[in-house]
Amino acid sequence: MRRLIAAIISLLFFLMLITVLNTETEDKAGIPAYGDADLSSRVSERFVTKSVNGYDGEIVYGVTSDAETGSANLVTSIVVNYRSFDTLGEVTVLFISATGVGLLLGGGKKRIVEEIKVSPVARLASRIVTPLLLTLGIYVFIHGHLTPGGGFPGGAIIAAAFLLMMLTDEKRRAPSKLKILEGYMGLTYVLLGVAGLLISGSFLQNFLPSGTIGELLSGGLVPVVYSVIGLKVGAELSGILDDLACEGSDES
Amino acid sequence: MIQYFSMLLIAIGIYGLLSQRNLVKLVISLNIAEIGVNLFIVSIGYIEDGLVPIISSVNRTSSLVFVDPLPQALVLTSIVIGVGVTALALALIITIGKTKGSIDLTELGSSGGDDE
Amino acid sequence: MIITILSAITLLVVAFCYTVTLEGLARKIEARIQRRYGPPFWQNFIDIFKGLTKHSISHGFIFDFGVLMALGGTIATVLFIPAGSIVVFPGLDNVFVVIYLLAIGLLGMAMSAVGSGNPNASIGIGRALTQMLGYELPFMIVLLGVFFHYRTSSLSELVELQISGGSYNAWIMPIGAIVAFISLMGMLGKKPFDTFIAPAEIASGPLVEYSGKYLGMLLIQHAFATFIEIGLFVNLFLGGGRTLWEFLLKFFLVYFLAVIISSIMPRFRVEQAVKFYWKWPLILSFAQVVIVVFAMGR
Amino acid sequence: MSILTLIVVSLLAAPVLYVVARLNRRIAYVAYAGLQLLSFFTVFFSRGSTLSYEVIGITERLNFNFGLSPANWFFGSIVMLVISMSAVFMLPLNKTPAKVMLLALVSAGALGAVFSMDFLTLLIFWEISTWASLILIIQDREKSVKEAIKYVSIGAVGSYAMLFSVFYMLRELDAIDFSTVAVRIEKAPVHVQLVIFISLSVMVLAKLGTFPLHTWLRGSHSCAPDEFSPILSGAMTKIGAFLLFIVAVMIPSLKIFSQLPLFNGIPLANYVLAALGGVSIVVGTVMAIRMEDAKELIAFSTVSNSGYIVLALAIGGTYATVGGLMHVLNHAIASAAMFMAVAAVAYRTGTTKIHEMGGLIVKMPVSFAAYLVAIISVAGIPPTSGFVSKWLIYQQLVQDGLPFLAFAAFFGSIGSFMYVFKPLAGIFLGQLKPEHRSLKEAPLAMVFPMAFLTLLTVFWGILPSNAIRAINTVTESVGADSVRITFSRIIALTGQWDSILVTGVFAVGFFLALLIFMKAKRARRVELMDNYTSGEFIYTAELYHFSYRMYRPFDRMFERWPSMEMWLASLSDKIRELGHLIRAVFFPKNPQIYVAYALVVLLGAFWWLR
Amino acid sequence: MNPVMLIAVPLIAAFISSLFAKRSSLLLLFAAFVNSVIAIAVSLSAINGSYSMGGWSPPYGIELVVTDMTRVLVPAVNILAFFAIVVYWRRQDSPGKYSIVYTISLAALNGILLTNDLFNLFVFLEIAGVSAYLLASTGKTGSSKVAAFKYLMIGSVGSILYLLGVVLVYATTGTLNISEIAARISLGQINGDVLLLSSLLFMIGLGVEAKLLPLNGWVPDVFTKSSGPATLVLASIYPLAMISAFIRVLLAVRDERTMGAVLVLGVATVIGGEVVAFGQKRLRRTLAYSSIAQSGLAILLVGVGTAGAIAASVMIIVNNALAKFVLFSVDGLAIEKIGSDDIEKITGFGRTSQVTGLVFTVSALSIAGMPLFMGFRAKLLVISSSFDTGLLIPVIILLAAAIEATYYFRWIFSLYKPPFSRVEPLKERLPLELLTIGIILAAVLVFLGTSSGETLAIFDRAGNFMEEIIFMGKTLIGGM
Repeated sequence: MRRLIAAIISLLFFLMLITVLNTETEDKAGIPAYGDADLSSRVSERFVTKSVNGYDGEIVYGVTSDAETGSANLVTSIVVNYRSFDTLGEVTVLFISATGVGLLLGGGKKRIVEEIKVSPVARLASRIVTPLLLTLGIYVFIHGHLTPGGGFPGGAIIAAAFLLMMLTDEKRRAPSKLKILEGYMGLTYVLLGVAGLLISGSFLQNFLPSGTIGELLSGGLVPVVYSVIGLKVGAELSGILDDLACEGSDES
Repeated sequence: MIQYFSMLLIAIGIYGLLSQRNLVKLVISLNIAEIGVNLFIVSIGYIEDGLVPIISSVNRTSSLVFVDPLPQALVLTSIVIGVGVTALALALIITIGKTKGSIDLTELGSSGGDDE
Repeated sequence: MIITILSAITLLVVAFCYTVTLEGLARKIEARIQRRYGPPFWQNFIDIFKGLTKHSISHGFIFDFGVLMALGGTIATVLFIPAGSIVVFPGLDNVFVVIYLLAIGLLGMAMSAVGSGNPNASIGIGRALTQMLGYELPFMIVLLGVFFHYRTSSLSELVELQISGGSYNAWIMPIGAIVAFISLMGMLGKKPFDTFIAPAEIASGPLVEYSGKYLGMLLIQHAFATFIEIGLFVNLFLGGGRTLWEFLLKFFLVYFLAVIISSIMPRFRVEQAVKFYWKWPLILSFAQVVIVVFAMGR
Repeated sequence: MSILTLIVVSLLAAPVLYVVARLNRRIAYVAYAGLQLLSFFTVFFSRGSTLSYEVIGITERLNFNFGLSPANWFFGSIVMLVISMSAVFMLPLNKTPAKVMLLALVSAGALGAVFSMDFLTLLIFWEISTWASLILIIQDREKSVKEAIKYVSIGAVGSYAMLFSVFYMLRELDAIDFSTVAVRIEKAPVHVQLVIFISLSVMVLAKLGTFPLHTWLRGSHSCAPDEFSPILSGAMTKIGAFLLFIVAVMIPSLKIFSQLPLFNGIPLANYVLAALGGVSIVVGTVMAIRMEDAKELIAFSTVSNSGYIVLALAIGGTYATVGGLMHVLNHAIASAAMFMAVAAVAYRTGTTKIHEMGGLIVKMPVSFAAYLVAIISVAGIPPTSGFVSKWLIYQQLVQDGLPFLAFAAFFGSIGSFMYVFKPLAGIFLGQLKPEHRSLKEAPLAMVFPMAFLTLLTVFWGILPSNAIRAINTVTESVGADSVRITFSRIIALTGQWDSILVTGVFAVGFFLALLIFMKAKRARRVELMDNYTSGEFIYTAELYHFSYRMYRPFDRMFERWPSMEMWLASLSDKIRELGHLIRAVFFPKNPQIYVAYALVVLLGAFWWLR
Repeated sequence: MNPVMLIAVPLIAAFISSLFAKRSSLLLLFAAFVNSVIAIAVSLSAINGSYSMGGWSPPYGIELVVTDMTRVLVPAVNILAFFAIVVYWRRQDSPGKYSIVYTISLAALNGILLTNDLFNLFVFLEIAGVSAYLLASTGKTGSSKVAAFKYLMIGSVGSILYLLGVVLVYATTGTLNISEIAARISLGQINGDVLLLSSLLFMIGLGVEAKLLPLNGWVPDVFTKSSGPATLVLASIYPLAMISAFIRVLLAVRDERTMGAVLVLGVATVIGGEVVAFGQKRLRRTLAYSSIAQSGLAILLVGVGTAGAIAASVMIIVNNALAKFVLFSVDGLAIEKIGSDDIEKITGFGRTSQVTGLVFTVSALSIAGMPLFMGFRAKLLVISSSFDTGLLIPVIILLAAAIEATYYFRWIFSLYKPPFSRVEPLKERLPLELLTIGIILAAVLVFLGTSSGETLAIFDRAGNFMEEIIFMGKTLIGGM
């Protein structure tokens, strides 16, 4: 019975949603059909051409310098520059939920001990792979403004490295320094924003030169912020993994 | 087409949310629905044979046709938020399991709720 | 002024002597109906005189004050009853005034009786007040019709209007007259409505503690009260009288009708009495008023 | 000292008095009494001048208007008279700081209400005094909470009906001050007139304690602190009379409803209102006769007399209007005096149950006198002011030929003999209880107000023309016509009445009786237990005092009547059950259910609105 | 003073306190205090208009907007938060290690109040939501965790729906800026179905937090199971932000059909809340249902949708926040001192501690809408504005108000019942902070209830905030 009702509701829901698809007509705006969204009617056109502040040349890879935002990865330019405030918020969400996990599970005094059957080969291999993973993660978030990826994937990769170590070694704990790192990184992010407010008059505003498109040292704050985010996310995710894997203390 | 699939995913997630009893399964259903939404977000930004929104040595200039980068940025955010909420939910479930000794909604219903 | 005082005195004297005489006769008649010889008709004068001259006991201030209030109120009320040609306050003898002045007397008597501290008296008073709620209602309703018809509530004017109109209210609104007569029985406290005196049950209720001059004064008060009540009926429904004698004659007839009826009646319990009054008399009185208001017009 | 400053001062006085009372209670209460007396005299001696003042503009059209029209003056002086007398009366009683603050709020609210010139001001200040009095009611007695809740709910119904009508007026007539509304409502369509009339009448019935909204009076009056009951019955309900005067008289209801069906010239709307008044006369009388607690009894007598006021002002016409206003005056005074007497007795004996007292006349003669005069006035016996109003109302009933309303009126006036006599006999007359042997008369501060009110009652009974002249100015000020009076006579349609003559004749009669009494032999004084006991010997006064269930045969007739008080209780139970239902449906233990609700609402709304 | 500091300061405090866990409650107190100062400065000095983030002009960048509504609500939120922390400063169930959650939620609430960007609003809603789930789980019993999970469940369903709505709106209008969206929609260039669906999605998504009737099943659970300070914050401070978000979004994405739905649901919420609250025997549960009813009233007025109605709505939620603050804190005190807040146990509490009774009475009367208090002014506005929809709505509101007055008076009475044997005066003295803050708030209620119309003109102006918003949007469109 319950399943029947659930099925009916979800079916109706599905029907309701598909009624609004492809409703774009010439006189009234609606949801465009799949694949023919036109950027000209959207704010993101300016994001692509980096012309929010009225610059009307075209952006060329390796040539254009001192564009309003220097990152070659347009998504990154949105995430970390145009809509950086959102990103601060999302980092905060991650932060608060990580803290919440810690609070709920009582900060995890000691690891849940269960025997992990891993062949010594795998254990050794993981010891080897882990630093590589860490390096990869750091690479990913440092090059976030040039290549696909960025702070969040990088952080995830770092966390994956810790996960790997935890899986292969039942004693292993995420280093307690991570919490400190996390806090400092969040602080840095906000303070960067405040610095932007103080230096150039608006919160989270870029105050570094945004060099030439495509170079590593370009995009002003973008690489800095993304590194901050990368470290923070890595710390938080591994912290969460640690908490989940750990026995709660007597409180909670 | 992919938009229909994303809608379908949402519907599936809702079905699971309404029909399942195990808390973990409920969280999974929530995630399915979220993924559906995220898929839909990305799909509205797609443009017929548009390029990946990265100016690189391959496609060097911004005058080319890129897909809408904004939805991708939004998706990034919403995914991360989803991760956070999921983590919290799982932690709550662990605590409930510890204190109540059960993570089945039917058994929890008797203890929880707005009881006089 | 002088005229007023003189007529007032004459009215009081006439009322007293006549009513007391009639009461004596009533006792005689009742005795004869019950196959007794009965006392002489002047017996009540003797009773009153004896009472006033004998020693008596008092139960305190309110006991005395109540009696004074009763007698005083009743005497005052008598002066507002036009008796044929004797009209003390023409135009001012408003029926409402009469009824509510009479109430002073009742209240005084009630206070003094309860002030005597005898439960029998209290019981009697309780019954009296209850029964009053019974008989007054139909009576007042009928009166409403009468006043509505003549647009006046002054007794003397009503009398004149009836006489000049040539026909008494008893003919104009017979149902009302009958109802009013039944209520009159209750006012007089005659059987079957004498439950508040009920000598056999509660030792004649309110009067149980009175002796000597108190009893005498209350007898006088009772005489006056009788005069007022029957006088009201006569003036309202039988057109009072052109002369004193005509009035007294009608008075005599009404009184003896009441006496004869009561002498062959058993006694109601008090709630029976109230229920009785609230059944037919009340319905009839409403019927009468509705006829007067809606059919006869003004 | 203008009315406005008076109101502001008495509003500000509340917290000040609270603080003062925390330091020294006596000073606070003396200050309170002084303030009330001051405001009474200010009101009483400042008539005629009308001022209009605007305080708040919460929306651009709403503001406070205070004024001093004759009507304001009349009701204001009545209310403030009662309040100030009670303020003096309560000096010796036990007191708390909270009480004095609430009392100050009550009187401030009453002051503002009776001097308001528009409905909103009236409502606001009325509400202030209402909630203050609500919290005041529950101060003393334990069972009072249950009773006060009835007052809350009924009062809320009334006042929200009035709030509704205020904004309805604002919308339909674009005015809420009495005079403008009275003018504009004549041209408004019938349904507008009816909505305003009905919603305001609900407020009147609720606050005046008239059938069917009378159920709160019994509990609230009897449970209220003894010193507050006079204000509650004598002052608060009279504000309802003020509103009724505005609704029925100042707004010419007879005229505006003339196109409705008529009964002997009374429009249907007014007739229904008057009929409700009649019903509450009968109900109040019957219930009052059956009560065993003095305060409950007086509370029901208040119901019955409120019925008189409603009936009179609803049927309109000259005599009824004047009579109704006169009745407001003398019922305010009489009920205040009655409650004070009972309070004085309770202050000495500690009970208000009739059958737990007796024979107190020898101990507390002044209270007895005050009570006696008050009940004579309530029963409408000359020479007290009560007779005047009843007489005038009867005149109107006779003139219009309204037998059924008249039945109610007569029922109330004759039945009042029964219920007013019961406490008289039970408390003051009869056998004195042994434990009350050592009682003394109430303290002077209590005796004085009672005596004062008593004298006022007698004065207006002997010289009603004085009061009626004032009332005539009130009626003339709203365009109704007035009763012809001379110095001593009141001339009505069906004959006239000379109060001084009646009083004089009564004096003569009393003198004659006294003469006989003096001439005859002195009586020997015996004490009360020395009685005819049909030969038995009885020594226990309690057993020999007949007052409990005095009218047993009578109320046996009414035992099976349906009780209005049950109705309210059942209503609250219904609400509770509904609440349980809603909780069970919308607040389930299982979260999936309300997730489902959310989606269902979404779907339903979409498919339905699309 | 740039309003972004309202968000930055608590975040800084939160991150620092993650470093020094011991000092977290102190940092919380500090942040709340600084925030309330900034909030006052903002509401007094800052000029109405847009404050762009990252130097990108709207609609491209995210902007914070100061309107008259935020002028009213921002100080209310921050100062009440400060008070809440002060009240529970030295009590046994003080925030403690959960302080960081309170700090973050403060930042989130300010963000919700200030932001003018749909997606940014979503982010802040999520932060507030996650903190709310954590707050809900602070109860002593395990069932508080269950309640928190239920809350999380319905809450994340709501956020999913809200996100869907955001996407639909973006796909349709190509922007996320509320002003521009409002302007475009007011020009009526939007497909009807999309508009209806997105506005309905917003209604449901925000309705969960705004306690709309079929979506508020979590409320009694959470409010009764959670700890004292958490309940205080959730019940008195959260509604301010959540309902303001509801108002802004629903008016921006305005669809008359949805307005009708909102009206109906609001009426249902009012009736349901009042009727259920009428029968409750425990103070906290009564207050929970009563706050459901109050927010229902506010939402109903959103459905009415006129400027006067919005003003009334703002006034209602502010009044509710101030009064509920006192009521809930007194309830917490009663639970702490007496051990229960049952209507039988609490009897005479007002006599044993006079000031507590006084402030409780004032707040209860204000919520019940008695004159001399702010609630009455709010009620006047409510009735007068609800008359625009015909006679039925005011009648229903007044009936509900009658029920409400009845049960609030029952509580006041039970507080002042004559003392019986079992009510002994409290030995230990009551916390001074609570009394002072209670007195302050009661004074504010009385002041707002008695002061002249000019003082409340700010509410009337707050009712008109949407005009500024749409005007800004029109300029943006013109600028494009």
